[in-house]
Amino acid sequence: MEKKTGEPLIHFGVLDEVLDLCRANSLWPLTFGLACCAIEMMAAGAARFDLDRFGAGVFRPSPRQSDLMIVAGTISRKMAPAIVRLYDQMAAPKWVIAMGNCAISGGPFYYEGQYAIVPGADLIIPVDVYVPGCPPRPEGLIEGILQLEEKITHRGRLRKFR
Amino acid sequence: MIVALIGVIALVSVNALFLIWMERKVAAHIQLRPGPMEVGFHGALQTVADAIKLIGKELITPEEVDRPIYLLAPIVIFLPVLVLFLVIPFAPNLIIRDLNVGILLIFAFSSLTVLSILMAGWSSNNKYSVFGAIRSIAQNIAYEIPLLITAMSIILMVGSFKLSAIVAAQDKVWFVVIQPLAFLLYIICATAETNRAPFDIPEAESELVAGFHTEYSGMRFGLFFLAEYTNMFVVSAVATVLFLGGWRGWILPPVVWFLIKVYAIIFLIMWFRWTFPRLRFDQLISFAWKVLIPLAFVNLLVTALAIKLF
Amino acid sequence: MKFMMDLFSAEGMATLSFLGVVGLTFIGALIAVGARNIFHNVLGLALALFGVAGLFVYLNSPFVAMMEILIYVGAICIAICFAIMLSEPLYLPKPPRKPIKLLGAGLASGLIFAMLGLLMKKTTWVAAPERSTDWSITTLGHFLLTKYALIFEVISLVLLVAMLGAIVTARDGRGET
Amino acid sequence: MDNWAVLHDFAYVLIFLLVAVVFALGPLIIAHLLAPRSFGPARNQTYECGIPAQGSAWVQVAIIYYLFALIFLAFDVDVLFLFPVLLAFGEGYVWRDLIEIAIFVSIISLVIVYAWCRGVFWWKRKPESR
Amino acid sequence: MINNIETYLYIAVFLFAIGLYGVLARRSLIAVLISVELMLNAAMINFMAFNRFLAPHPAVGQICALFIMAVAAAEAAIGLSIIVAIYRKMKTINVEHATELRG
Amino acid sequence: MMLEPGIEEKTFYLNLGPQHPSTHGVLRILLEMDGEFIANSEPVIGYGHRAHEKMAELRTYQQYLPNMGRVDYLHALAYNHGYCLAVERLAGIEVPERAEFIRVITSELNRIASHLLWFGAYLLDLGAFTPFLYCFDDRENVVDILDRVTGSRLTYCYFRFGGVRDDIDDEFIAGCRAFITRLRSRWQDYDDLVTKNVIFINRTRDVGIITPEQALKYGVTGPCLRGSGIPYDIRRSEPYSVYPLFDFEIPIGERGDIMDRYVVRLREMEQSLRIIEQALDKLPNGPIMAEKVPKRLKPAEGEVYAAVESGRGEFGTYIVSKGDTKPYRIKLRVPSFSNLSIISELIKDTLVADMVAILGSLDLVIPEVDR
Amino acid sequence: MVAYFREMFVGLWSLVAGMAVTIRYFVRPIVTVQYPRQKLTMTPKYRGHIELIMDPETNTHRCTACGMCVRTCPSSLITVEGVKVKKKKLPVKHVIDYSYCSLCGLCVEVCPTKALKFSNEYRLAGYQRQDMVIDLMARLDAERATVGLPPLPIPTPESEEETTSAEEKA
Ligand code: SF4
Ligand code: SF4
Ligand code: SF4
Repeated sequence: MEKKTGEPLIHFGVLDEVLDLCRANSLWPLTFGLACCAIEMMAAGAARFDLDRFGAGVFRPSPRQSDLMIVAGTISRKMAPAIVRLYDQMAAPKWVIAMGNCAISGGPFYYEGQYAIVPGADLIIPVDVYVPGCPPRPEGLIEGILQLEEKITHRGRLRKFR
Repeated sequence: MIVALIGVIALVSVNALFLIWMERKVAAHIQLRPGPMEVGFHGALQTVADAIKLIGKELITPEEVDRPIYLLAPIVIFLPVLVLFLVIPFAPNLIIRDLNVGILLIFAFSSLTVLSILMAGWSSNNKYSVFGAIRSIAQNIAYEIPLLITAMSIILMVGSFKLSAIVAAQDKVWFVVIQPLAFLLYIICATAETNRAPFDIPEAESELVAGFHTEYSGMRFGLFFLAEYTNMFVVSAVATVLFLGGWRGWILPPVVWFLIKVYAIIFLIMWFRWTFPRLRFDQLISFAWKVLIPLAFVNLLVTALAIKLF
Repeated sequence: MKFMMDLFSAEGMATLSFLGVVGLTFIGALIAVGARNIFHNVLGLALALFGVAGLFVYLNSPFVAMMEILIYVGAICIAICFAIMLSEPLYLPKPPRKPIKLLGAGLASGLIFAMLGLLMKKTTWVAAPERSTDWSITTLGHFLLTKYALIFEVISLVLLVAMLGAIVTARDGRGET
Repeated sequence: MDNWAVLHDFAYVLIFLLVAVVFALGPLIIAHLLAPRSFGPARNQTYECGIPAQGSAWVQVAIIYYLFALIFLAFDVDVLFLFPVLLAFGEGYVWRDLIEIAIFVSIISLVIVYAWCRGVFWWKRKPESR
Repeated sequence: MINNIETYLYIAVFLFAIGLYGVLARRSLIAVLISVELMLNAAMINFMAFNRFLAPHPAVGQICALFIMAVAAAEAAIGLSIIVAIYRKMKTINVEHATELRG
Repeated sequence: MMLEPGIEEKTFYLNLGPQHPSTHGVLRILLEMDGEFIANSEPVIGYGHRAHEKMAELRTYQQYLPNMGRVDYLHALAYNHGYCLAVERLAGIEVPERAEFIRVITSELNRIASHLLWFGAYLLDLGAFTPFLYCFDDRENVVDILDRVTGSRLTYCYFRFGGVRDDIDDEFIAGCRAFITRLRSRWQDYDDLVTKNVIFINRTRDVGIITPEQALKYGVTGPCLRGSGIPYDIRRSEPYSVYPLFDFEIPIGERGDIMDRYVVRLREMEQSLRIIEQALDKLPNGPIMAEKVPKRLKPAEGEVYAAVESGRGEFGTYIVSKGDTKPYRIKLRVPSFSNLSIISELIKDTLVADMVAILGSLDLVIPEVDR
Repeated sequence: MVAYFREMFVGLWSLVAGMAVTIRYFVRPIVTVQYPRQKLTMTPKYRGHIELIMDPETNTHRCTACGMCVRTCPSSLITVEGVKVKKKKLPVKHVIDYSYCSLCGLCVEVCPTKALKFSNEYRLAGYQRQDMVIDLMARLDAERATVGLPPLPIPTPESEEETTSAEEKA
């Protein structure tokens, strides 16, 4: 699935880098959960893990105001158009994290004879980072967000952790 | 004038950035977590990053909106923001224009906010927006009256609309001591006027997604955000002037005292937000009409009587 | 050059902003009657009223100007908006206008404008011989408490009656909500 | 011109208003230049929780809101009349000012009393009893 | 110019004319009401102008203006309620329809 | 009366979901609004359909196990329990007592986690953000304890036919005890913060009343039923496992409103703590797995129904076996589905805000509804 | 009237009580584990993806490429290919596609030689779906490298015919 975003009107070398840096540090996710993994996503926003430390804790209910869609859970056939629509309605630049095995590939629900799910979020929207697990631990999601930051800024881990 | 303008603009932007950071920090610590941590020292640059990101975000104009109004609404909500700072007395000589109608000016221009919320909600042609806007307005107008009346009891004691005169009248004792009920009413109304929890029905996300700005993206949404936090500053500043003796204080320079008081009230409002659940809409409205307004009137009359007697 | 200098003198600025305010008023008024969308009409009205408030400042009464904004923009316009949401079916296509009617209305109002304008031209305005210069709001309050006390109380009565009437009328339609 | 002082004060208001417009427009224009665009087919459609929007949102709202607006209108106007009176309060009157204000306030309070009795603030839940 | 009573009177007259046009031309009752508000404002400008330039005491005109505001509010309230009531009865607030349906 | 076209439609539709903060996942509710009130409503389900039941036909009994943690991921162990119970009944496997004790302890811990999550998420619906994080903080503790023994945080796959997968250790027991004291010390805070809060009381008292008749008619179970005053709890009325050995109460409400459901859940957590306490005291030694459980289970032809009390109500597993390694058909009776079915009746003529409160109070797990 | 005021006061008091709770928590230390800065230790039973156990005695795995895990896995995500070397079967390929796993543990339990265990890996994330395909033999080699051992030699079958491959992934 190729990206559905175009280029801005103008480019400035340094400015772009600053923008990317800010974008990477302020990823507001869409309040959006599909199944079990959504609980771990909630947990990741809660006190023990606190996504807000990375500036990614501002869950916005409206896709217009969010930068990041965390597809957390199984995508059913019925839900898929809604996800595509929500993705479309997000304002560029926008990113997608596929959280959990279901969102990556259908996970445990992918088998022969399965008629109800879409095996993989990347079949319907462009996914930037995959976080495997069933469900992934909140640390996994944090890791995913850090990797997304790397991808946005094109310059490795921003902060040096131990 | 230029200096004043630059000062106000700087204040507005720095204040909003600081308030949002503070809000997130306060919320986080109440909730046993650190809040923004990784962007700058203890997340100090977090809101800067947010702001710049918002500037670099696409502005979507949905098809079905009422275009001119949709585009105008965020600007209209920002219109009064700077003007409100004209009359706020930060210190005895740090007040841009000490107008005769000072406090009226604040109330008058604040009422523009209602109009722009209506514009934003209605023009979005989105059910959540329309509902959110209508509720927001019903709430704002319901709480504006007790706000005016409580402010009146202070004006009654001072006999002037000038904010500096109001501060000057508190040289012996702060009005919060004389008028605790009025202070309480004012804080409640101010919380409601700024659409903050527990009165945040208009943006109650569990019901109406994001309320009247559901369809706004990027910096347009940012302007609403900015205006909201600036309004919070303004109502707190007015509260400081009316009840907490404005810039009065010891040792520290007056400006510092003023800001300390303002941020203390803002902290109080934030504290409300992170403690209470949300009222239901009809409860909220009837609370204003049945409790706040009668109390405010009683307070006004009692004040008048007291002035007569003493 | 002189013109430019004039423009930047205090008087010039005042005139300029006066023109701006008047322009605001007229544009607002034109939107208020001309726009097809009723919602735009209300916003036009708000704009015009804003301009009128500016005029009041020029007429040396910032107090009335503030009241104008508070009452008209803050209250009446909002009430009108709510009434619109309650009654006007905005989702329907607008019916076409009748040009004849518009023309008639234009002519009539043009006529009135001309007549009044002429009338004004004929009149010479004489100021009262003795004019007080006490513009303070406190004096206004004293007047309301003494000389015009009746007006003061009557206002509240008028509004009370109006509200009662309004609530009864609006509520007692068919099938209430 | 005897009102220069007033005009000077309000020149500030006017200029602050203008600057506010510029200040608000600036970021919007920058955003227009700097932001990338997205072009999904549903991008410009009204958001409605992820499904196609049904019908216009410009529908009629409950009359209750209108009643609130009306009561507010009455109050706002009334209350504003108190403002000049309050400034004059206690300056050379014995009881007259207090009595007049009391009468005034009680008359407008009747609006609330009436509305309260008519149940404007009571949202009934059953359509039969509405 | 800004110190001349006639300027204000002309503005008032113009506003009045626009209002009148609206009253005559518009079909929607609410639009008519809006136009009436414009006319009332024209009257207010008149009062304030007389007050500013002619009247013996400046408080009088202001009180008149305030009174007009109050009356305008009352008028708006009643008018809007009637409109709403008409709408709820007849399902239209078009002036022409309303007259057609009279009786 | 002359009507212009289109005007007579007084009602309009408001759509909540599938992506909506208050529908917790992917439920969609179509509301027909009459002004501010809900005239009619229709829940639209299926957005979380994952074909859980269909899957059973393609998997062996063992292979179906991991799936049970995902039907209702909030109280996964009850589902493990229910399924294991059914298969054990079908195949006639005896479970050693220690294993049953461990099952009860872990399952009750899981129930607490589930209720805590509901508590937090519900308060989030009502607009209070902070209790949500306090609850999650407590829940993290439960999850830590369970993580120790089951190895995962949410979708446990811990029970096996004939026992449990791993034994518990002393650290687990100490953790449990510490947690019990910790949670008990929190009740006061929760009371002050939420239960006694006047706003909360106003939002929940006498709102969304489920009468006992309604509850029975719709087959509502779990805390929702008990909130209406019917003391029906599978742990009591059809005891399974070792529940009869413990002394615990079944809290019930009086009016059946949201407040009652809330209080019932809160008190149930306390009862769960009591059960865990007793179970830890009485914990016998012994094996944790039954002997002779065949690697490829092939139960004889027959059918069986086993029900357990999950955090949301009665969870039943109905298995038809044709004597194969794969079940012929598995039907899951999930509580959320019947609890959801009452929603239309409950939210009729209420405000949208009430609807959110009522919907939240039913504690639905959508993938469970859709299966 | 009394009731009106009593209600008001009780309500106000309850609000104050609530605020007292939040302010108490406000000054409490935070509970957050600041994950990338603070390392986590996973509990011994933590289930990451599966991996081959490195036998502490032989420093190699115990897998015999019997294919039990392949057959048991509900999502059939394991691929094992083995060759016969000296009557003993050895795996040449042991690959899982983690993105289908449900961490049930059936494979670990069923393995006759107890050659599998759950890893402690909890922070996987990748830019591609293929990143989730994990070669367990390579992982084992990496683990061996930490104790200074060379990669395991790839077993070569004695004869072509005896190469067997366990059931391929469905
Ligand atoms: S990946 Fe696992 S935990 Fe996540 S939604 Fe799918 S089944 Fe549930
Ligand atoms: S079951 Fe064990 S021995 Fe057999 S192939 Fe799998 S890992 Fe190797
Ligand atoms: S844990 Fe379960 S799903 Fe994962 S590989 Fe092993 S058997 Fe397959």
